[in-house]
Amino acid sequence: MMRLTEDQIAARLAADIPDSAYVNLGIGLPNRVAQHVPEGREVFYQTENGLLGVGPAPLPGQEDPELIDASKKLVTTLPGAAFFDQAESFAIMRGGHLNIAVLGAYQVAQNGDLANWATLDDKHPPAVGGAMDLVAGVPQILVIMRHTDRAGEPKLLERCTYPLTGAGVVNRVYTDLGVFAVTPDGFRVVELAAGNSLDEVQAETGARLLA
Amino acid sequence: MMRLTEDQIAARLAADIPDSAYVNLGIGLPNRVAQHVPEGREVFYQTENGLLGVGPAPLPGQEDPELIDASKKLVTTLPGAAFFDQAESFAIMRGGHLNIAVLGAYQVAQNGDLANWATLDDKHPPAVGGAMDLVAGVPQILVIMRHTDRAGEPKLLERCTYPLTGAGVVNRVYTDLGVFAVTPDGFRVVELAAGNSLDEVQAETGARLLA
Amino acid sequence: MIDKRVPDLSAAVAPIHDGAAVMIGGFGSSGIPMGLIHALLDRGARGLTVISNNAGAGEVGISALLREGLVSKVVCSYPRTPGSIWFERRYEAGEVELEVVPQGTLAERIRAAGAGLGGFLTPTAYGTLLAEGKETRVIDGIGYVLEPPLPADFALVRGEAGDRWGNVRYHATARNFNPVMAMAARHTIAEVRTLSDTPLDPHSVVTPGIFVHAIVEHGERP
Amino acid sequence: MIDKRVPDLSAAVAPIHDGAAVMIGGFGSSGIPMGLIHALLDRGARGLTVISNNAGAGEVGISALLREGLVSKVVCSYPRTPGSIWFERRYEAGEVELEVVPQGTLAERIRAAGAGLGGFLTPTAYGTLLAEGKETRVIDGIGYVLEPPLPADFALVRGEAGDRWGNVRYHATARNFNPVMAMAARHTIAEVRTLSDTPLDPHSVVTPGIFVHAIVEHGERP
Repeated sequence: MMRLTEDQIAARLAADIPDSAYVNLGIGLPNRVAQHVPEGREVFYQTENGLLGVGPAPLPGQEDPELIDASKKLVTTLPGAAFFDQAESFAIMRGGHLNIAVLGAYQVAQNGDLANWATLDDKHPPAVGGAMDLVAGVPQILVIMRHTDRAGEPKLLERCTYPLTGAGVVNRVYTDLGVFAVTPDGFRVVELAAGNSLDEVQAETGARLLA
Repeated sequence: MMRLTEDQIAARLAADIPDSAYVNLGIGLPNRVAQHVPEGREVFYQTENGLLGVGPAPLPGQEDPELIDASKKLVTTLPGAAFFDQAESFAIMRGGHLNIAVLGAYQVAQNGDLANWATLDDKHPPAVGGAMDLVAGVPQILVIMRHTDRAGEPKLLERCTYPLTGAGVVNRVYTDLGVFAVTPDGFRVVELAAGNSLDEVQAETGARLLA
Repeated sequence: MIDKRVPDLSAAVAPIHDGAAVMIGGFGSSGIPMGLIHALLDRGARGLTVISNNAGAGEVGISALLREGLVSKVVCSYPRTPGSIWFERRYEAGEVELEVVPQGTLAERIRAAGAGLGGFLTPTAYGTLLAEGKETRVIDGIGYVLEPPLPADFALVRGEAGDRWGNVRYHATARNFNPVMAMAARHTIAEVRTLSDTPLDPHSVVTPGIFVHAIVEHGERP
Repeated sequence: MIDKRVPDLSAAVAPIHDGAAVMIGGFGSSGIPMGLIHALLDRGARGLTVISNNAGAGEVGISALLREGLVSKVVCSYPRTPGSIWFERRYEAGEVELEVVPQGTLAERIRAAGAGLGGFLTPTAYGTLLAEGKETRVIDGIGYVLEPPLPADFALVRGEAGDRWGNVRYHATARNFNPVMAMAARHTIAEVRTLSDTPLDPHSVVTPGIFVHAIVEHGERP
């Protein structure tokens, strides 16, 4: 199988973020999308801890320990940025003001259900953060993830087995094997990573892929 | 009958406002209380249009047209003042953060019911403003008003006949004839304006006064 | 590029259609987007629902919209400001509908719409005429009224300074209803005293640009 | 005279009693009232309910309170920050109770307590495990969960600058939960980097002093 690297998946997703969009990027791989948005587009990233207009990492010597993103990484502000408190930050998310949220996932179901906050593992405490607020309020939910988990099990499924973050919320899934849209009929293949056939990708998917 | 002037009633009420209190003053006569607070007390007035720390009227030439109180009068700020928006202003009122609200009234009943926003006059549109929020959230509601209306009818009553602003909310009433506390048994006389007997004041009151 | 600037007041109000629900910021004479209101007056959209704290005064602003017969409904807390002559005239003639909402409930309903909430329980107005017909409940001995969110098609707000990203800060008590209204409309139009080419200090921003869809400079204070 | 200043951190936390519900501001490493938390650690109040976004990390702050066994319950949105070693240890041993609340619902429940509201309807968590056992309703096709206010006995917040009236302003993303928590506690204690003899600019104030009951200077940043 030909598999995209994480940066290639991020770059593929970034290509779909239009100029002037307001975007929330989840922790981890979603966060890497910002580095790949094509030149010439002004995209405004929100971080739920209270900043709209997140800029790149600071230059050495210019770090501000109180200027961080949701991953707790040091960031900067873009021109036109604004700070606000937590209640207002989630008003922005829940109130439908953002255009796009990019999230990681444990599982995505063909009806758009998303599971990305809790496994059935009793040993670890559940941790939800802002994911449920994002899926409740942001009109475009894009998922970025590996096509299968570490054990090789499919993450695109007919039905999620982990607890849901939100029901019927995902619009598109970007993986190392392609781009998949959630439609009323199920997962539709938008494109496959070069070099793979539909049958090969179908074999690693837990739901029927529509061409 | 000996009747206090409006400024005398305001001064009497002002004497009961302790140092360091946070106070909201209603439009009209209540607003005049600020001019009578004894020297040496630092009292912080909130105006519901978005300021805590309302100062006196500006000196000529120092007016700021965008610095007004709820009466729409030009004001100043005291040292330590803060501006905020309308939602936060009412969070302060409704959330129990103020100590005292001073309101005018059409009628007060012996169970603490307050009527100060609408009459039964169909010709005029009802106008409620922030009165219902204040009585819902401020622990001490002090009413300042004339003891009787323009027609000489009593305003302290067994039961309000006008629509209520709030049920069982008034703590004390300050009038031109005295100070009256609302108790579980009804209106208790705290003091009478000098020169009047209880019987004389009772005659102008629509509920039984307790000595 | 994110650029919310529009060339003038009339371009700013051009999207406002007949029958629109329009929030208008301001309290008393401060923080009123007077330039936008008068541009709307010139445009002449009809059958408007106006959501504002007051119902205007004199011959300007909301009062002028009422005078010209453009307003079919007013949602406000206090329509009896001295000088509300045109509201009173239209109201007495039965030409305008009125919904009176307690001021804090008005602010909170507007905020709820902006924040994506489905409603809230408030103690305000419990046991009064303004709670009649509404769902109520008692929790720990305190009575509450369930109030729905109040959204709008448009919001007209007035700030002290703004930038091309739509960020707005306010002066003194001119802030009032403007920040919550900016959150709650499908299309928010901000009039600012100075519209700057350089961005506002991100600490000073009260209305983040994400809430603002068009911004225009109007130097005159109301 | 209004003067909320207290002489030092230990005087500031002296009122915090065993069994208290304590809100603690901060997100990640920014805006955490580390001076107050460590003073509370020294004081040693037990059986605390800690309300915060995270459950601490490393050997400092909330994590140290957990290590010393002072915390019986944590209400938070994300207890799995890397390095939450003491929370994980206490949780696995069944020594601490956990209530997980979606982050926006946490902020809004805290705000509702501060604003005197009896609860609100939010679409967040509708149809999920976190809505189980809660009242829900569908309005215009959208499902909502009824969430109650979340008050506390104490709030510990961290600001950039403050004055004797208790006014606080914040730096950058250190604002986070601090302003809503300041509203929601019976007794709010603010730690600020600089406590000034002169009042803050009233436009710059984010937490008005009315929400703050004690304020103390602690120059070190966490």
